[in-house]
Amino acid sequence: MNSFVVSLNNKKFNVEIDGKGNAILGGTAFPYQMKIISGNLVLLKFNNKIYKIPYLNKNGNFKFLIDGFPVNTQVRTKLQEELQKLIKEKASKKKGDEIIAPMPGLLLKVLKNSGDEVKKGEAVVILEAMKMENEIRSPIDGTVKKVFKSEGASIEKGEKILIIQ
Amino acid sequence: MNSFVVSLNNKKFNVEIDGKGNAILGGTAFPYQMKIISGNLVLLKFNNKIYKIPYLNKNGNFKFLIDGFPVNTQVRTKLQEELQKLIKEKASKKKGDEIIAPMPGLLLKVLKNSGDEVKKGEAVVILEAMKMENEIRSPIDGTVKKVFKSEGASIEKGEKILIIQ
Amino acid sequence: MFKKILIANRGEIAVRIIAACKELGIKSAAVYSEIDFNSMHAALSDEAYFIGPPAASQSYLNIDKIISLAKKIGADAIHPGYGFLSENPVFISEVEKSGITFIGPSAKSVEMMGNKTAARTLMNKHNVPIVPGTTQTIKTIDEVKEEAGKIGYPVMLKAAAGGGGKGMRLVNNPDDLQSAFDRAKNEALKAFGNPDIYLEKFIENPKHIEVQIIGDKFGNYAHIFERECSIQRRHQKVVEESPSVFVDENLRKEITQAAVKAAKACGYYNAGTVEFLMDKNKNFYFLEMNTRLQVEHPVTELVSGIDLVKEQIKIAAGEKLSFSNKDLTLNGHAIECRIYAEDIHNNFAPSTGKIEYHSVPSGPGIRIDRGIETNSVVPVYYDPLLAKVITWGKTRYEAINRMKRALAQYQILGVTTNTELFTYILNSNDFLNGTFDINFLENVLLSEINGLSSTEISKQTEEAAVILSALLKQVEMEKLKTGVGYNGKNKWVEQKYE
Amino acid sequence: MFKKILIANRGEIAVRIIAACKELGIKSAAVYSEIDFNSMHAALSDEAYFIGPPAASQSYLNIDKIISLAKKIGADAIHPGYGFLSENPVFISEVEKSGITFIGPSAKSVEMMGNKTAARTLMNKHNVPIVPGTTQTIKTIDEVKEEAGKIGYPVMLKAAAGGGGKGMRLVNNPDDLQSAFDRAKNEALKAFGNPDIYLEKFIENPKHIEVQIIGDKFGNYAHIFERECSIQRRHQKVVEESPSVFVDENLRKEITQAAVKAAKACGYYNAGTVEFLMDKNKNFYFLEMNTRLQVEHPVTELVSGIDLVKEQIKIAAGEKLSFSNKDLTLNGHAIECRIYAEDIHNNFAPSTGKIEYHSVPSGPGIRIDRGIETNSVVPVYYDPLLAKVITWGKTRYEAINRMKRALAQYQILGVTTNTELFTYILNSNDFLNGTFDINFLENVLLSEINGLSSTEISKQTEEAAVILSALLKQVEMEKLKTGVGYNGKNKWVEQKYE
Repeated sequence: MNSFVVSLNNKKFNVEIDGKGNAILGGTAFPYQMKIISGNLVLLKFNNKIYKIPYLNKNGNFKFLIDGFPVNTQVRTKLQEELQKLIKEKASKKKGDEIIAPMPGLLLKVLKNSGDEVKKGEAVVILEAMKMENEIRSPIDGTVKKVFKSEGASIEKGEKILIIQ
Repeated sequence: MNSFVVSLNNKKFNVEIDGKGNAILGGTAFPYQMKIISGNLVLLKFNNKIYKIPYLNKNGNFKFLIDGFPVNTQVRTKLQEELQKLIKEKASKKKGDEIIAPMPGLLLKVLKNSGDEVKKGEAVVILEAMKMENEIRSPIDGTVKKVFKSEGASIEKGEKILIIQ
Repeated sequence: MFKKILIANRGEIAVRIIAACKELGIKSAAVYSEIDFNSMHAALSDEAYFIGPPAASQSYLNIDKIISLAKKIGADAIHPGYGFLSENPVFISEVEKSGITFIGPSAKSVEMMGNKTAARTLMNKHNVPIVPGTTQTIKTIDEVKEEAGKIGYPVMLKAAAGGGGKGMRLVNNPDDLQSAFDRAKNEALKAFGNPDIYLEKFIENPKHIEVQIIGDKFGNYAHIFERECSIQRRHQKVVEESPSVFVDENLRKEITQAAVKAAKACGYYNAGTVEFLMDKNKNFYFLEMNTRLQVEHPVTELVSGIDLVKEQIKIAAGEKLSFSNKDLTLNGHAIECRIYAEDIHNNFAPSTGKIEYHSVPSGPGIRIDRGIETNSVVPVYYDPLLAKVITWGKTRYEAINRMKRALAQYQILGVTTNTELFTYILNSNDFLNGTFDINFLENVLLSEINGLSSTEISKQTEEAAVILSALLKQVEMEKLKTGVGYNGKNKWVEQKYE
Repeated sequence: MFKKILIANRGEIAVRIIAACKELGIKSAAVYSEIDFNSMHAALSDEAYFIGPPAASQSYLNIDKIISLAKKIGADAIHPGYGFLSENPVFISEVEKSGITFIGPSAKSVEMMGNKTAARTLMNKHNVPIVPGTTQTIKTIDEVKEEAGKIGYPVMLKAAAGGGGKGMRLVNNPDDLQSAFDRAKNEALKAFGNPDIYLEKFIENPKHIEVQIIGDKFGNYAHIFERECSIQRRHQKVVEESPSVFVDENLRKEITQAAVKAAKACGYYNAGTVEFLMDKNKNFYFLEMNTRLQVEHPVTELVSGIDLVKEQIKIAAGEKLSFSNKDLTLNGHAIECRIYAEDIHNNFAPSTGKIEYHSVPSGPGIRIDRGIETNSVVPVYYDPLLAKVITWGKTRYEAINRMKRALAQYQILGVTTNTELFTYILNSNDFLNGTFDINFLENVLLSEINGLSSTEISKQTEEAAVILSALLKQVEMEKLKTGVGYNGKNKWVEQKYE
C-alpha cells in the first residue's frame, strides 16, 4: 500500500494505491485500469469511462489535458510531503520576493526602480512577447530592493528581473 | 568521408557523406541539412525543399513516408555490403523456400500438401485476416516438402507454414 | 429524446456516432473488446464497457452480452452502425423485445429486403425497375433454359440467399447453361446453406448508382440525392461521390423517386440506401437495399447539409423528419476515399500493426472520419477500414483537387495503406471524365498498376530517400559509438539549420 | 496563371495559402526564419527558403530580402497573407516595380484606406454612413468644443493615424474635454509620430459587423455576406461567425451594398473587408476597411462555398471574378474560435514552448486551419495564433454544438492555450441569444471568469486527475527502483485491461 498526497487547485487529496487495482480516495476504493501508451499519453479507466490523457511530468508536477482542459497537479509521497512542510516553515522566515520573467521577451519598461514603494498587484515592469505588452505585477506590498535588468534587455524565461522586500 | 550503399526499389545507390554538409550521390555533391525531430520524424532540407518525413528504422531497413507515399530503403555501409554479397553467394547454394505468414490470421485452407508440385505464383494456402481471404503464393517452382500447420490453425505473423523445395 | 445510447460497433463509425450523440447532448456508451482498450471510440465516449475477447463473434457480435449490458447501464437505445449486427433481424427483434429502441428500421423491413427474390418480387409489384429475369427461384434446367431464352443471353445465375459474388455465374450461350447451373447451386448451398438460384439478364459494364433515402415512423419520406459508387474492387467500394456526373436532373428525379418507392414498399423508417445498376443507356435497375447507415454517408452529408446520424437518432426517438425534399438543394460536390490497411503492391494483403505516426490533413473542404490516431493498434480481427477522407468542392474538379492535396498530406506510418491507389484513380482519364463503370478499377486500372512493383516516385523523392537513409544510418552508427541518444547534443542531431 | 507564388508569411495563414496553390497547380515557395526551420509552412510548400534571424524585422518584414529572393527563384507573384507586410503600401509598390504581381489590392487603395480621416471623407462622399463627427483633424480646443456640442456627448477623440486603441479618449462632458484633448494628442504623437486628432460620436455598446467584399481588375464587385465579430478582447477578435443573428435580410442588403460602395470608392480589387459598428437600433457606421485577407475568412468560405484565397490568386492573375451575387446563397452557419497561446488565468500572458502532443478533432462540420502539429515550437517572436477551429452547421445551434465537441477533442499539450475561454463564451446566455456587443467579453464575461483562479472541473475529472497523478508517480518510483522504462515489462505499464 503506497500513500500519496496530490495537490490540485489548492486542494490536497490523500490517495492510497492498494496494489490490487484500487485507488483509495476519500475513504472510497475506486477500481481503475491504467495503460501508459507513450511517454506523454496514458489511458485510465475509472468510473466506467476511459480517459485518454496527454500529460507532462516534471518532478511530480503533472500537466494533464482532460476533455480538452488543462489540469495541473503536484504529487508527493507521504514522506516527501512531511519534508516539504519543514522546508516551507523555514522559508517563510525569509523575507522578500523575486520577480521572475514568466516568459521570454523584451523588457519594455521598468516602472519601479530601486527604492520605490510598491503595492501588491501593482505593475512593476512591462515585458513584450508575441507582439503583446505584458504587465508583471508585484506579489506583495514592499519596496524594490534591486533591479537586475535595464529597459531594452532581452530576458529569458525564469530570469530574475528584480527583488521586492 | 563515410560511404553507404542504399537499395531502393531494386536499384542500388552509392552515397558518401563528406562531413561538411554534403551528400555525394552519382558524382554530384548535394548540400543538405538534417534535423531529427523525434524518434520517428526527421527534417531534411535538400534541393530547396524541406521534407518532413516520418520514418521507421529496423536494422538499416527504413520505411519513409514522403508526400504521403511509402518509400522503403535498405542501407549498408560499404563494408556491410561486401559482407552481404559473400553471405548471399553461400545462401544461393542452399535449396528450398519457406512460406512464412505475412500477417497473423486463421489458416483457412491448405491447397497444396506434402509431395504436391507447385508452380511459381501458384496459391499454396489461404489465410483469413480482417474479414478477407488472402492467397499465399509460392515464390518458386518446386515440390511441397513439409506442411507445418493444419487447416483451422491460428497463425502468428512470421510463422513458418510450409516448405517448398 | 434518448438519455443514453449504446453504440454496438467500433472504429470510425463508432466515433462518428459518438459525435452525433455529443451534438445532441445524449450520453454515449461504447463497448470494446480486449484489443480495443486503447481505441478512439472507447476513449471518446462518455462511458466504455468491456465486452469480451477480440474475436467479433465473442464481442461485437454477441447479441446477448450487448443487450444485457444495455439494460444494465440504462441505455434506452442501441445504434448498430454498419456491418456487425446492423442488418441482423434477430438482433433487432431482441433489442425491441427488451424494451430498448433500435436506431434503425424494423426487423420486418430488414427481412423483406434480405431475400433477393422476395425483394425483386416486392420491387416489381411497386413499379421499381428490376433487372429483367425471374422473381422466383428456378428449380429445373428446363425452366432455366426457357427463361434464359426469353431474356436473351448473356444471363446471370444468382443465389437467392446470395451476396458477395458467391453462387453467381455468367452464362454466354445455352451450351454452358447446364454446368453453370450445377456449379452455382452447389456453391450457393455451400455458402448460404440454400441452393436456390434465380436468373437475371447480364448488364454489361454497369455503373453502381445508389440513392440515400430517409423515412420516419409517420410515413414521411425524402431522398437525399444519389451517390456514384462504381469504383469498386471485389464488390467493395473504394471511392464514392455525390452527385454522379452521369446523372442529369431528369434522371435524378426518376431514380430518386424509384428509391423512395422502394423504401415505402418495405415500410421503411431510418436512413437507408437503395442500390441500382445503371447501363450505358441510363436504364437503371434495383440491385438491393441496404437497411442501415452506409460507410459512404458523409458525401451525402456534405452536399445536402443533413447530418444523417442525428436524423437517424431523432427518427428512432419518434420525431418527424426535420425536412422534406423541397427544403433540400444539392450544394457542390463531395468525394470520399476509403483508407484501408492493405498493400496494393502485394495482392491487397491486409496490414496490421501499430500506428507509429499519424498526421491528418487540415484546411478548407476536408473532412476526416477516422478510427485511428498515433499509437492506435490495427488488429487482425476486424474490417481494415482505418479512415475516410472526404472532400467538398463547389465543383467536382475542386473536390478532386482538394482530395489530392489531402491524400498527399495524410501521413500514416506503421501499417501499409492503400492511399497510393487513389492517386492512380484520381488521375485516370476515365475517372476524370466520369466514364468509369464497376469493372474499371479491377479490369483496367489494377492491371496497369500491377506493372508497378512498388510506388512510382520522382527522381527528387528518390534522391531525398537515398540521402536521408545514409544520413540516418550515420547517426545510428555515431550513436552506437558514443552512446548519445536522439536527444543528446550529437552533432548530427543538433546540427544548425542554415 | 502564375507558375510560382512566394508566400511572405508564416503559421496557419501560410499553410492556408499553400493549400490554395496546391489546388490550383501552382508551385508554392515558403520563406522561413531561423526558428521556423521546423514549421508546418516550410515543410508543406514545394520550395522553402531561409530568410533570416527570428526577429520579424530581420526576416518576415524584410522587404529587400523578400523581393530579391522572389526575383532570384523566379516567383511571378507574392502573397502577403495578413499582418506583416500585407498592408504596407511601400512593400506593394516595391513588389510591383520589380515586375512581380502582388496578390492584393493596389498600393493606392491601401493608402486611401490607411488614413482614418481621409477614409472618412471618402466614405462620406460615397454615401457610406460614417460615425457622426469630423472628417478633418481638429487643431484647437475651441473647435473641439464646438464640434462636440454639435454631435452631443459622449464623444470620442481619436488619432487620425490611429489604431489599436492608442490616442483614443472617451469624453462624457465638456469639462473633461481639455485634458482629454491634450492627453490624446500627446499619446498619438508618441505612438504614431502624428498628433492629429478627430472627433466622433461615441457609439454605446455597438456590435462589430463586417462585410466580406471582393473585386476584380475589371471593376466587378461582389459581397459575400457579413461576419459578426463582436467577441473581442483588447480590439483582438476571438470568436467570429457568419451570418450575424442580429442582421435580417433587409439589413443585410443595406450593409452589404454600403460595403460594395466603400470598395468601389477606393478602386479596390482583391478580397477585402469593410468593418462597421452597429448600434442597438441597427444603425451602422463605417469603421475601417481591411485591405487584405482576414484571419476570419473561413467562416465566409463555409457559408458561401467560395474559396477566397483561390479567388484572390485568380483575380491577381487577371481573371474575372468567377461569380456574382446572384450566384450566391447563404448556406447554414459557421463559427470560428481562435486558439491563442495564452493563459487566460494569468492575465492572458502569452505562452511559448514545444507542442509535446497535438491531436485535432475530426468528423462532420469541422475545419481546422493550423500552423502547429506535434513537435512544433511556439516562439516568442510572432503572433500567438496557433490554430483556428471553424465549424459549420445547418443552423447556428448546430454549429455551436459542433464547436463544443471540437474544442473538447482538440488536445494541445506543451503550451497553454485559451481553449477553455470558448466554453464560457459558447455557454453564456448573451452569446446564445446573440445579445452580445463588443464590450461583452471584456466587461461581462472576463470579470466573471476572473473569479476562477483555474479551470473549473467536474468532481469526476478531479478524481481522475488525482488518482492518475498517484499512479504515474508510483510508476516513476518503480522505474527508478528497477530501471525498467516505459516500454519494459513493468507490471504497472503492461497491466492487463479487464
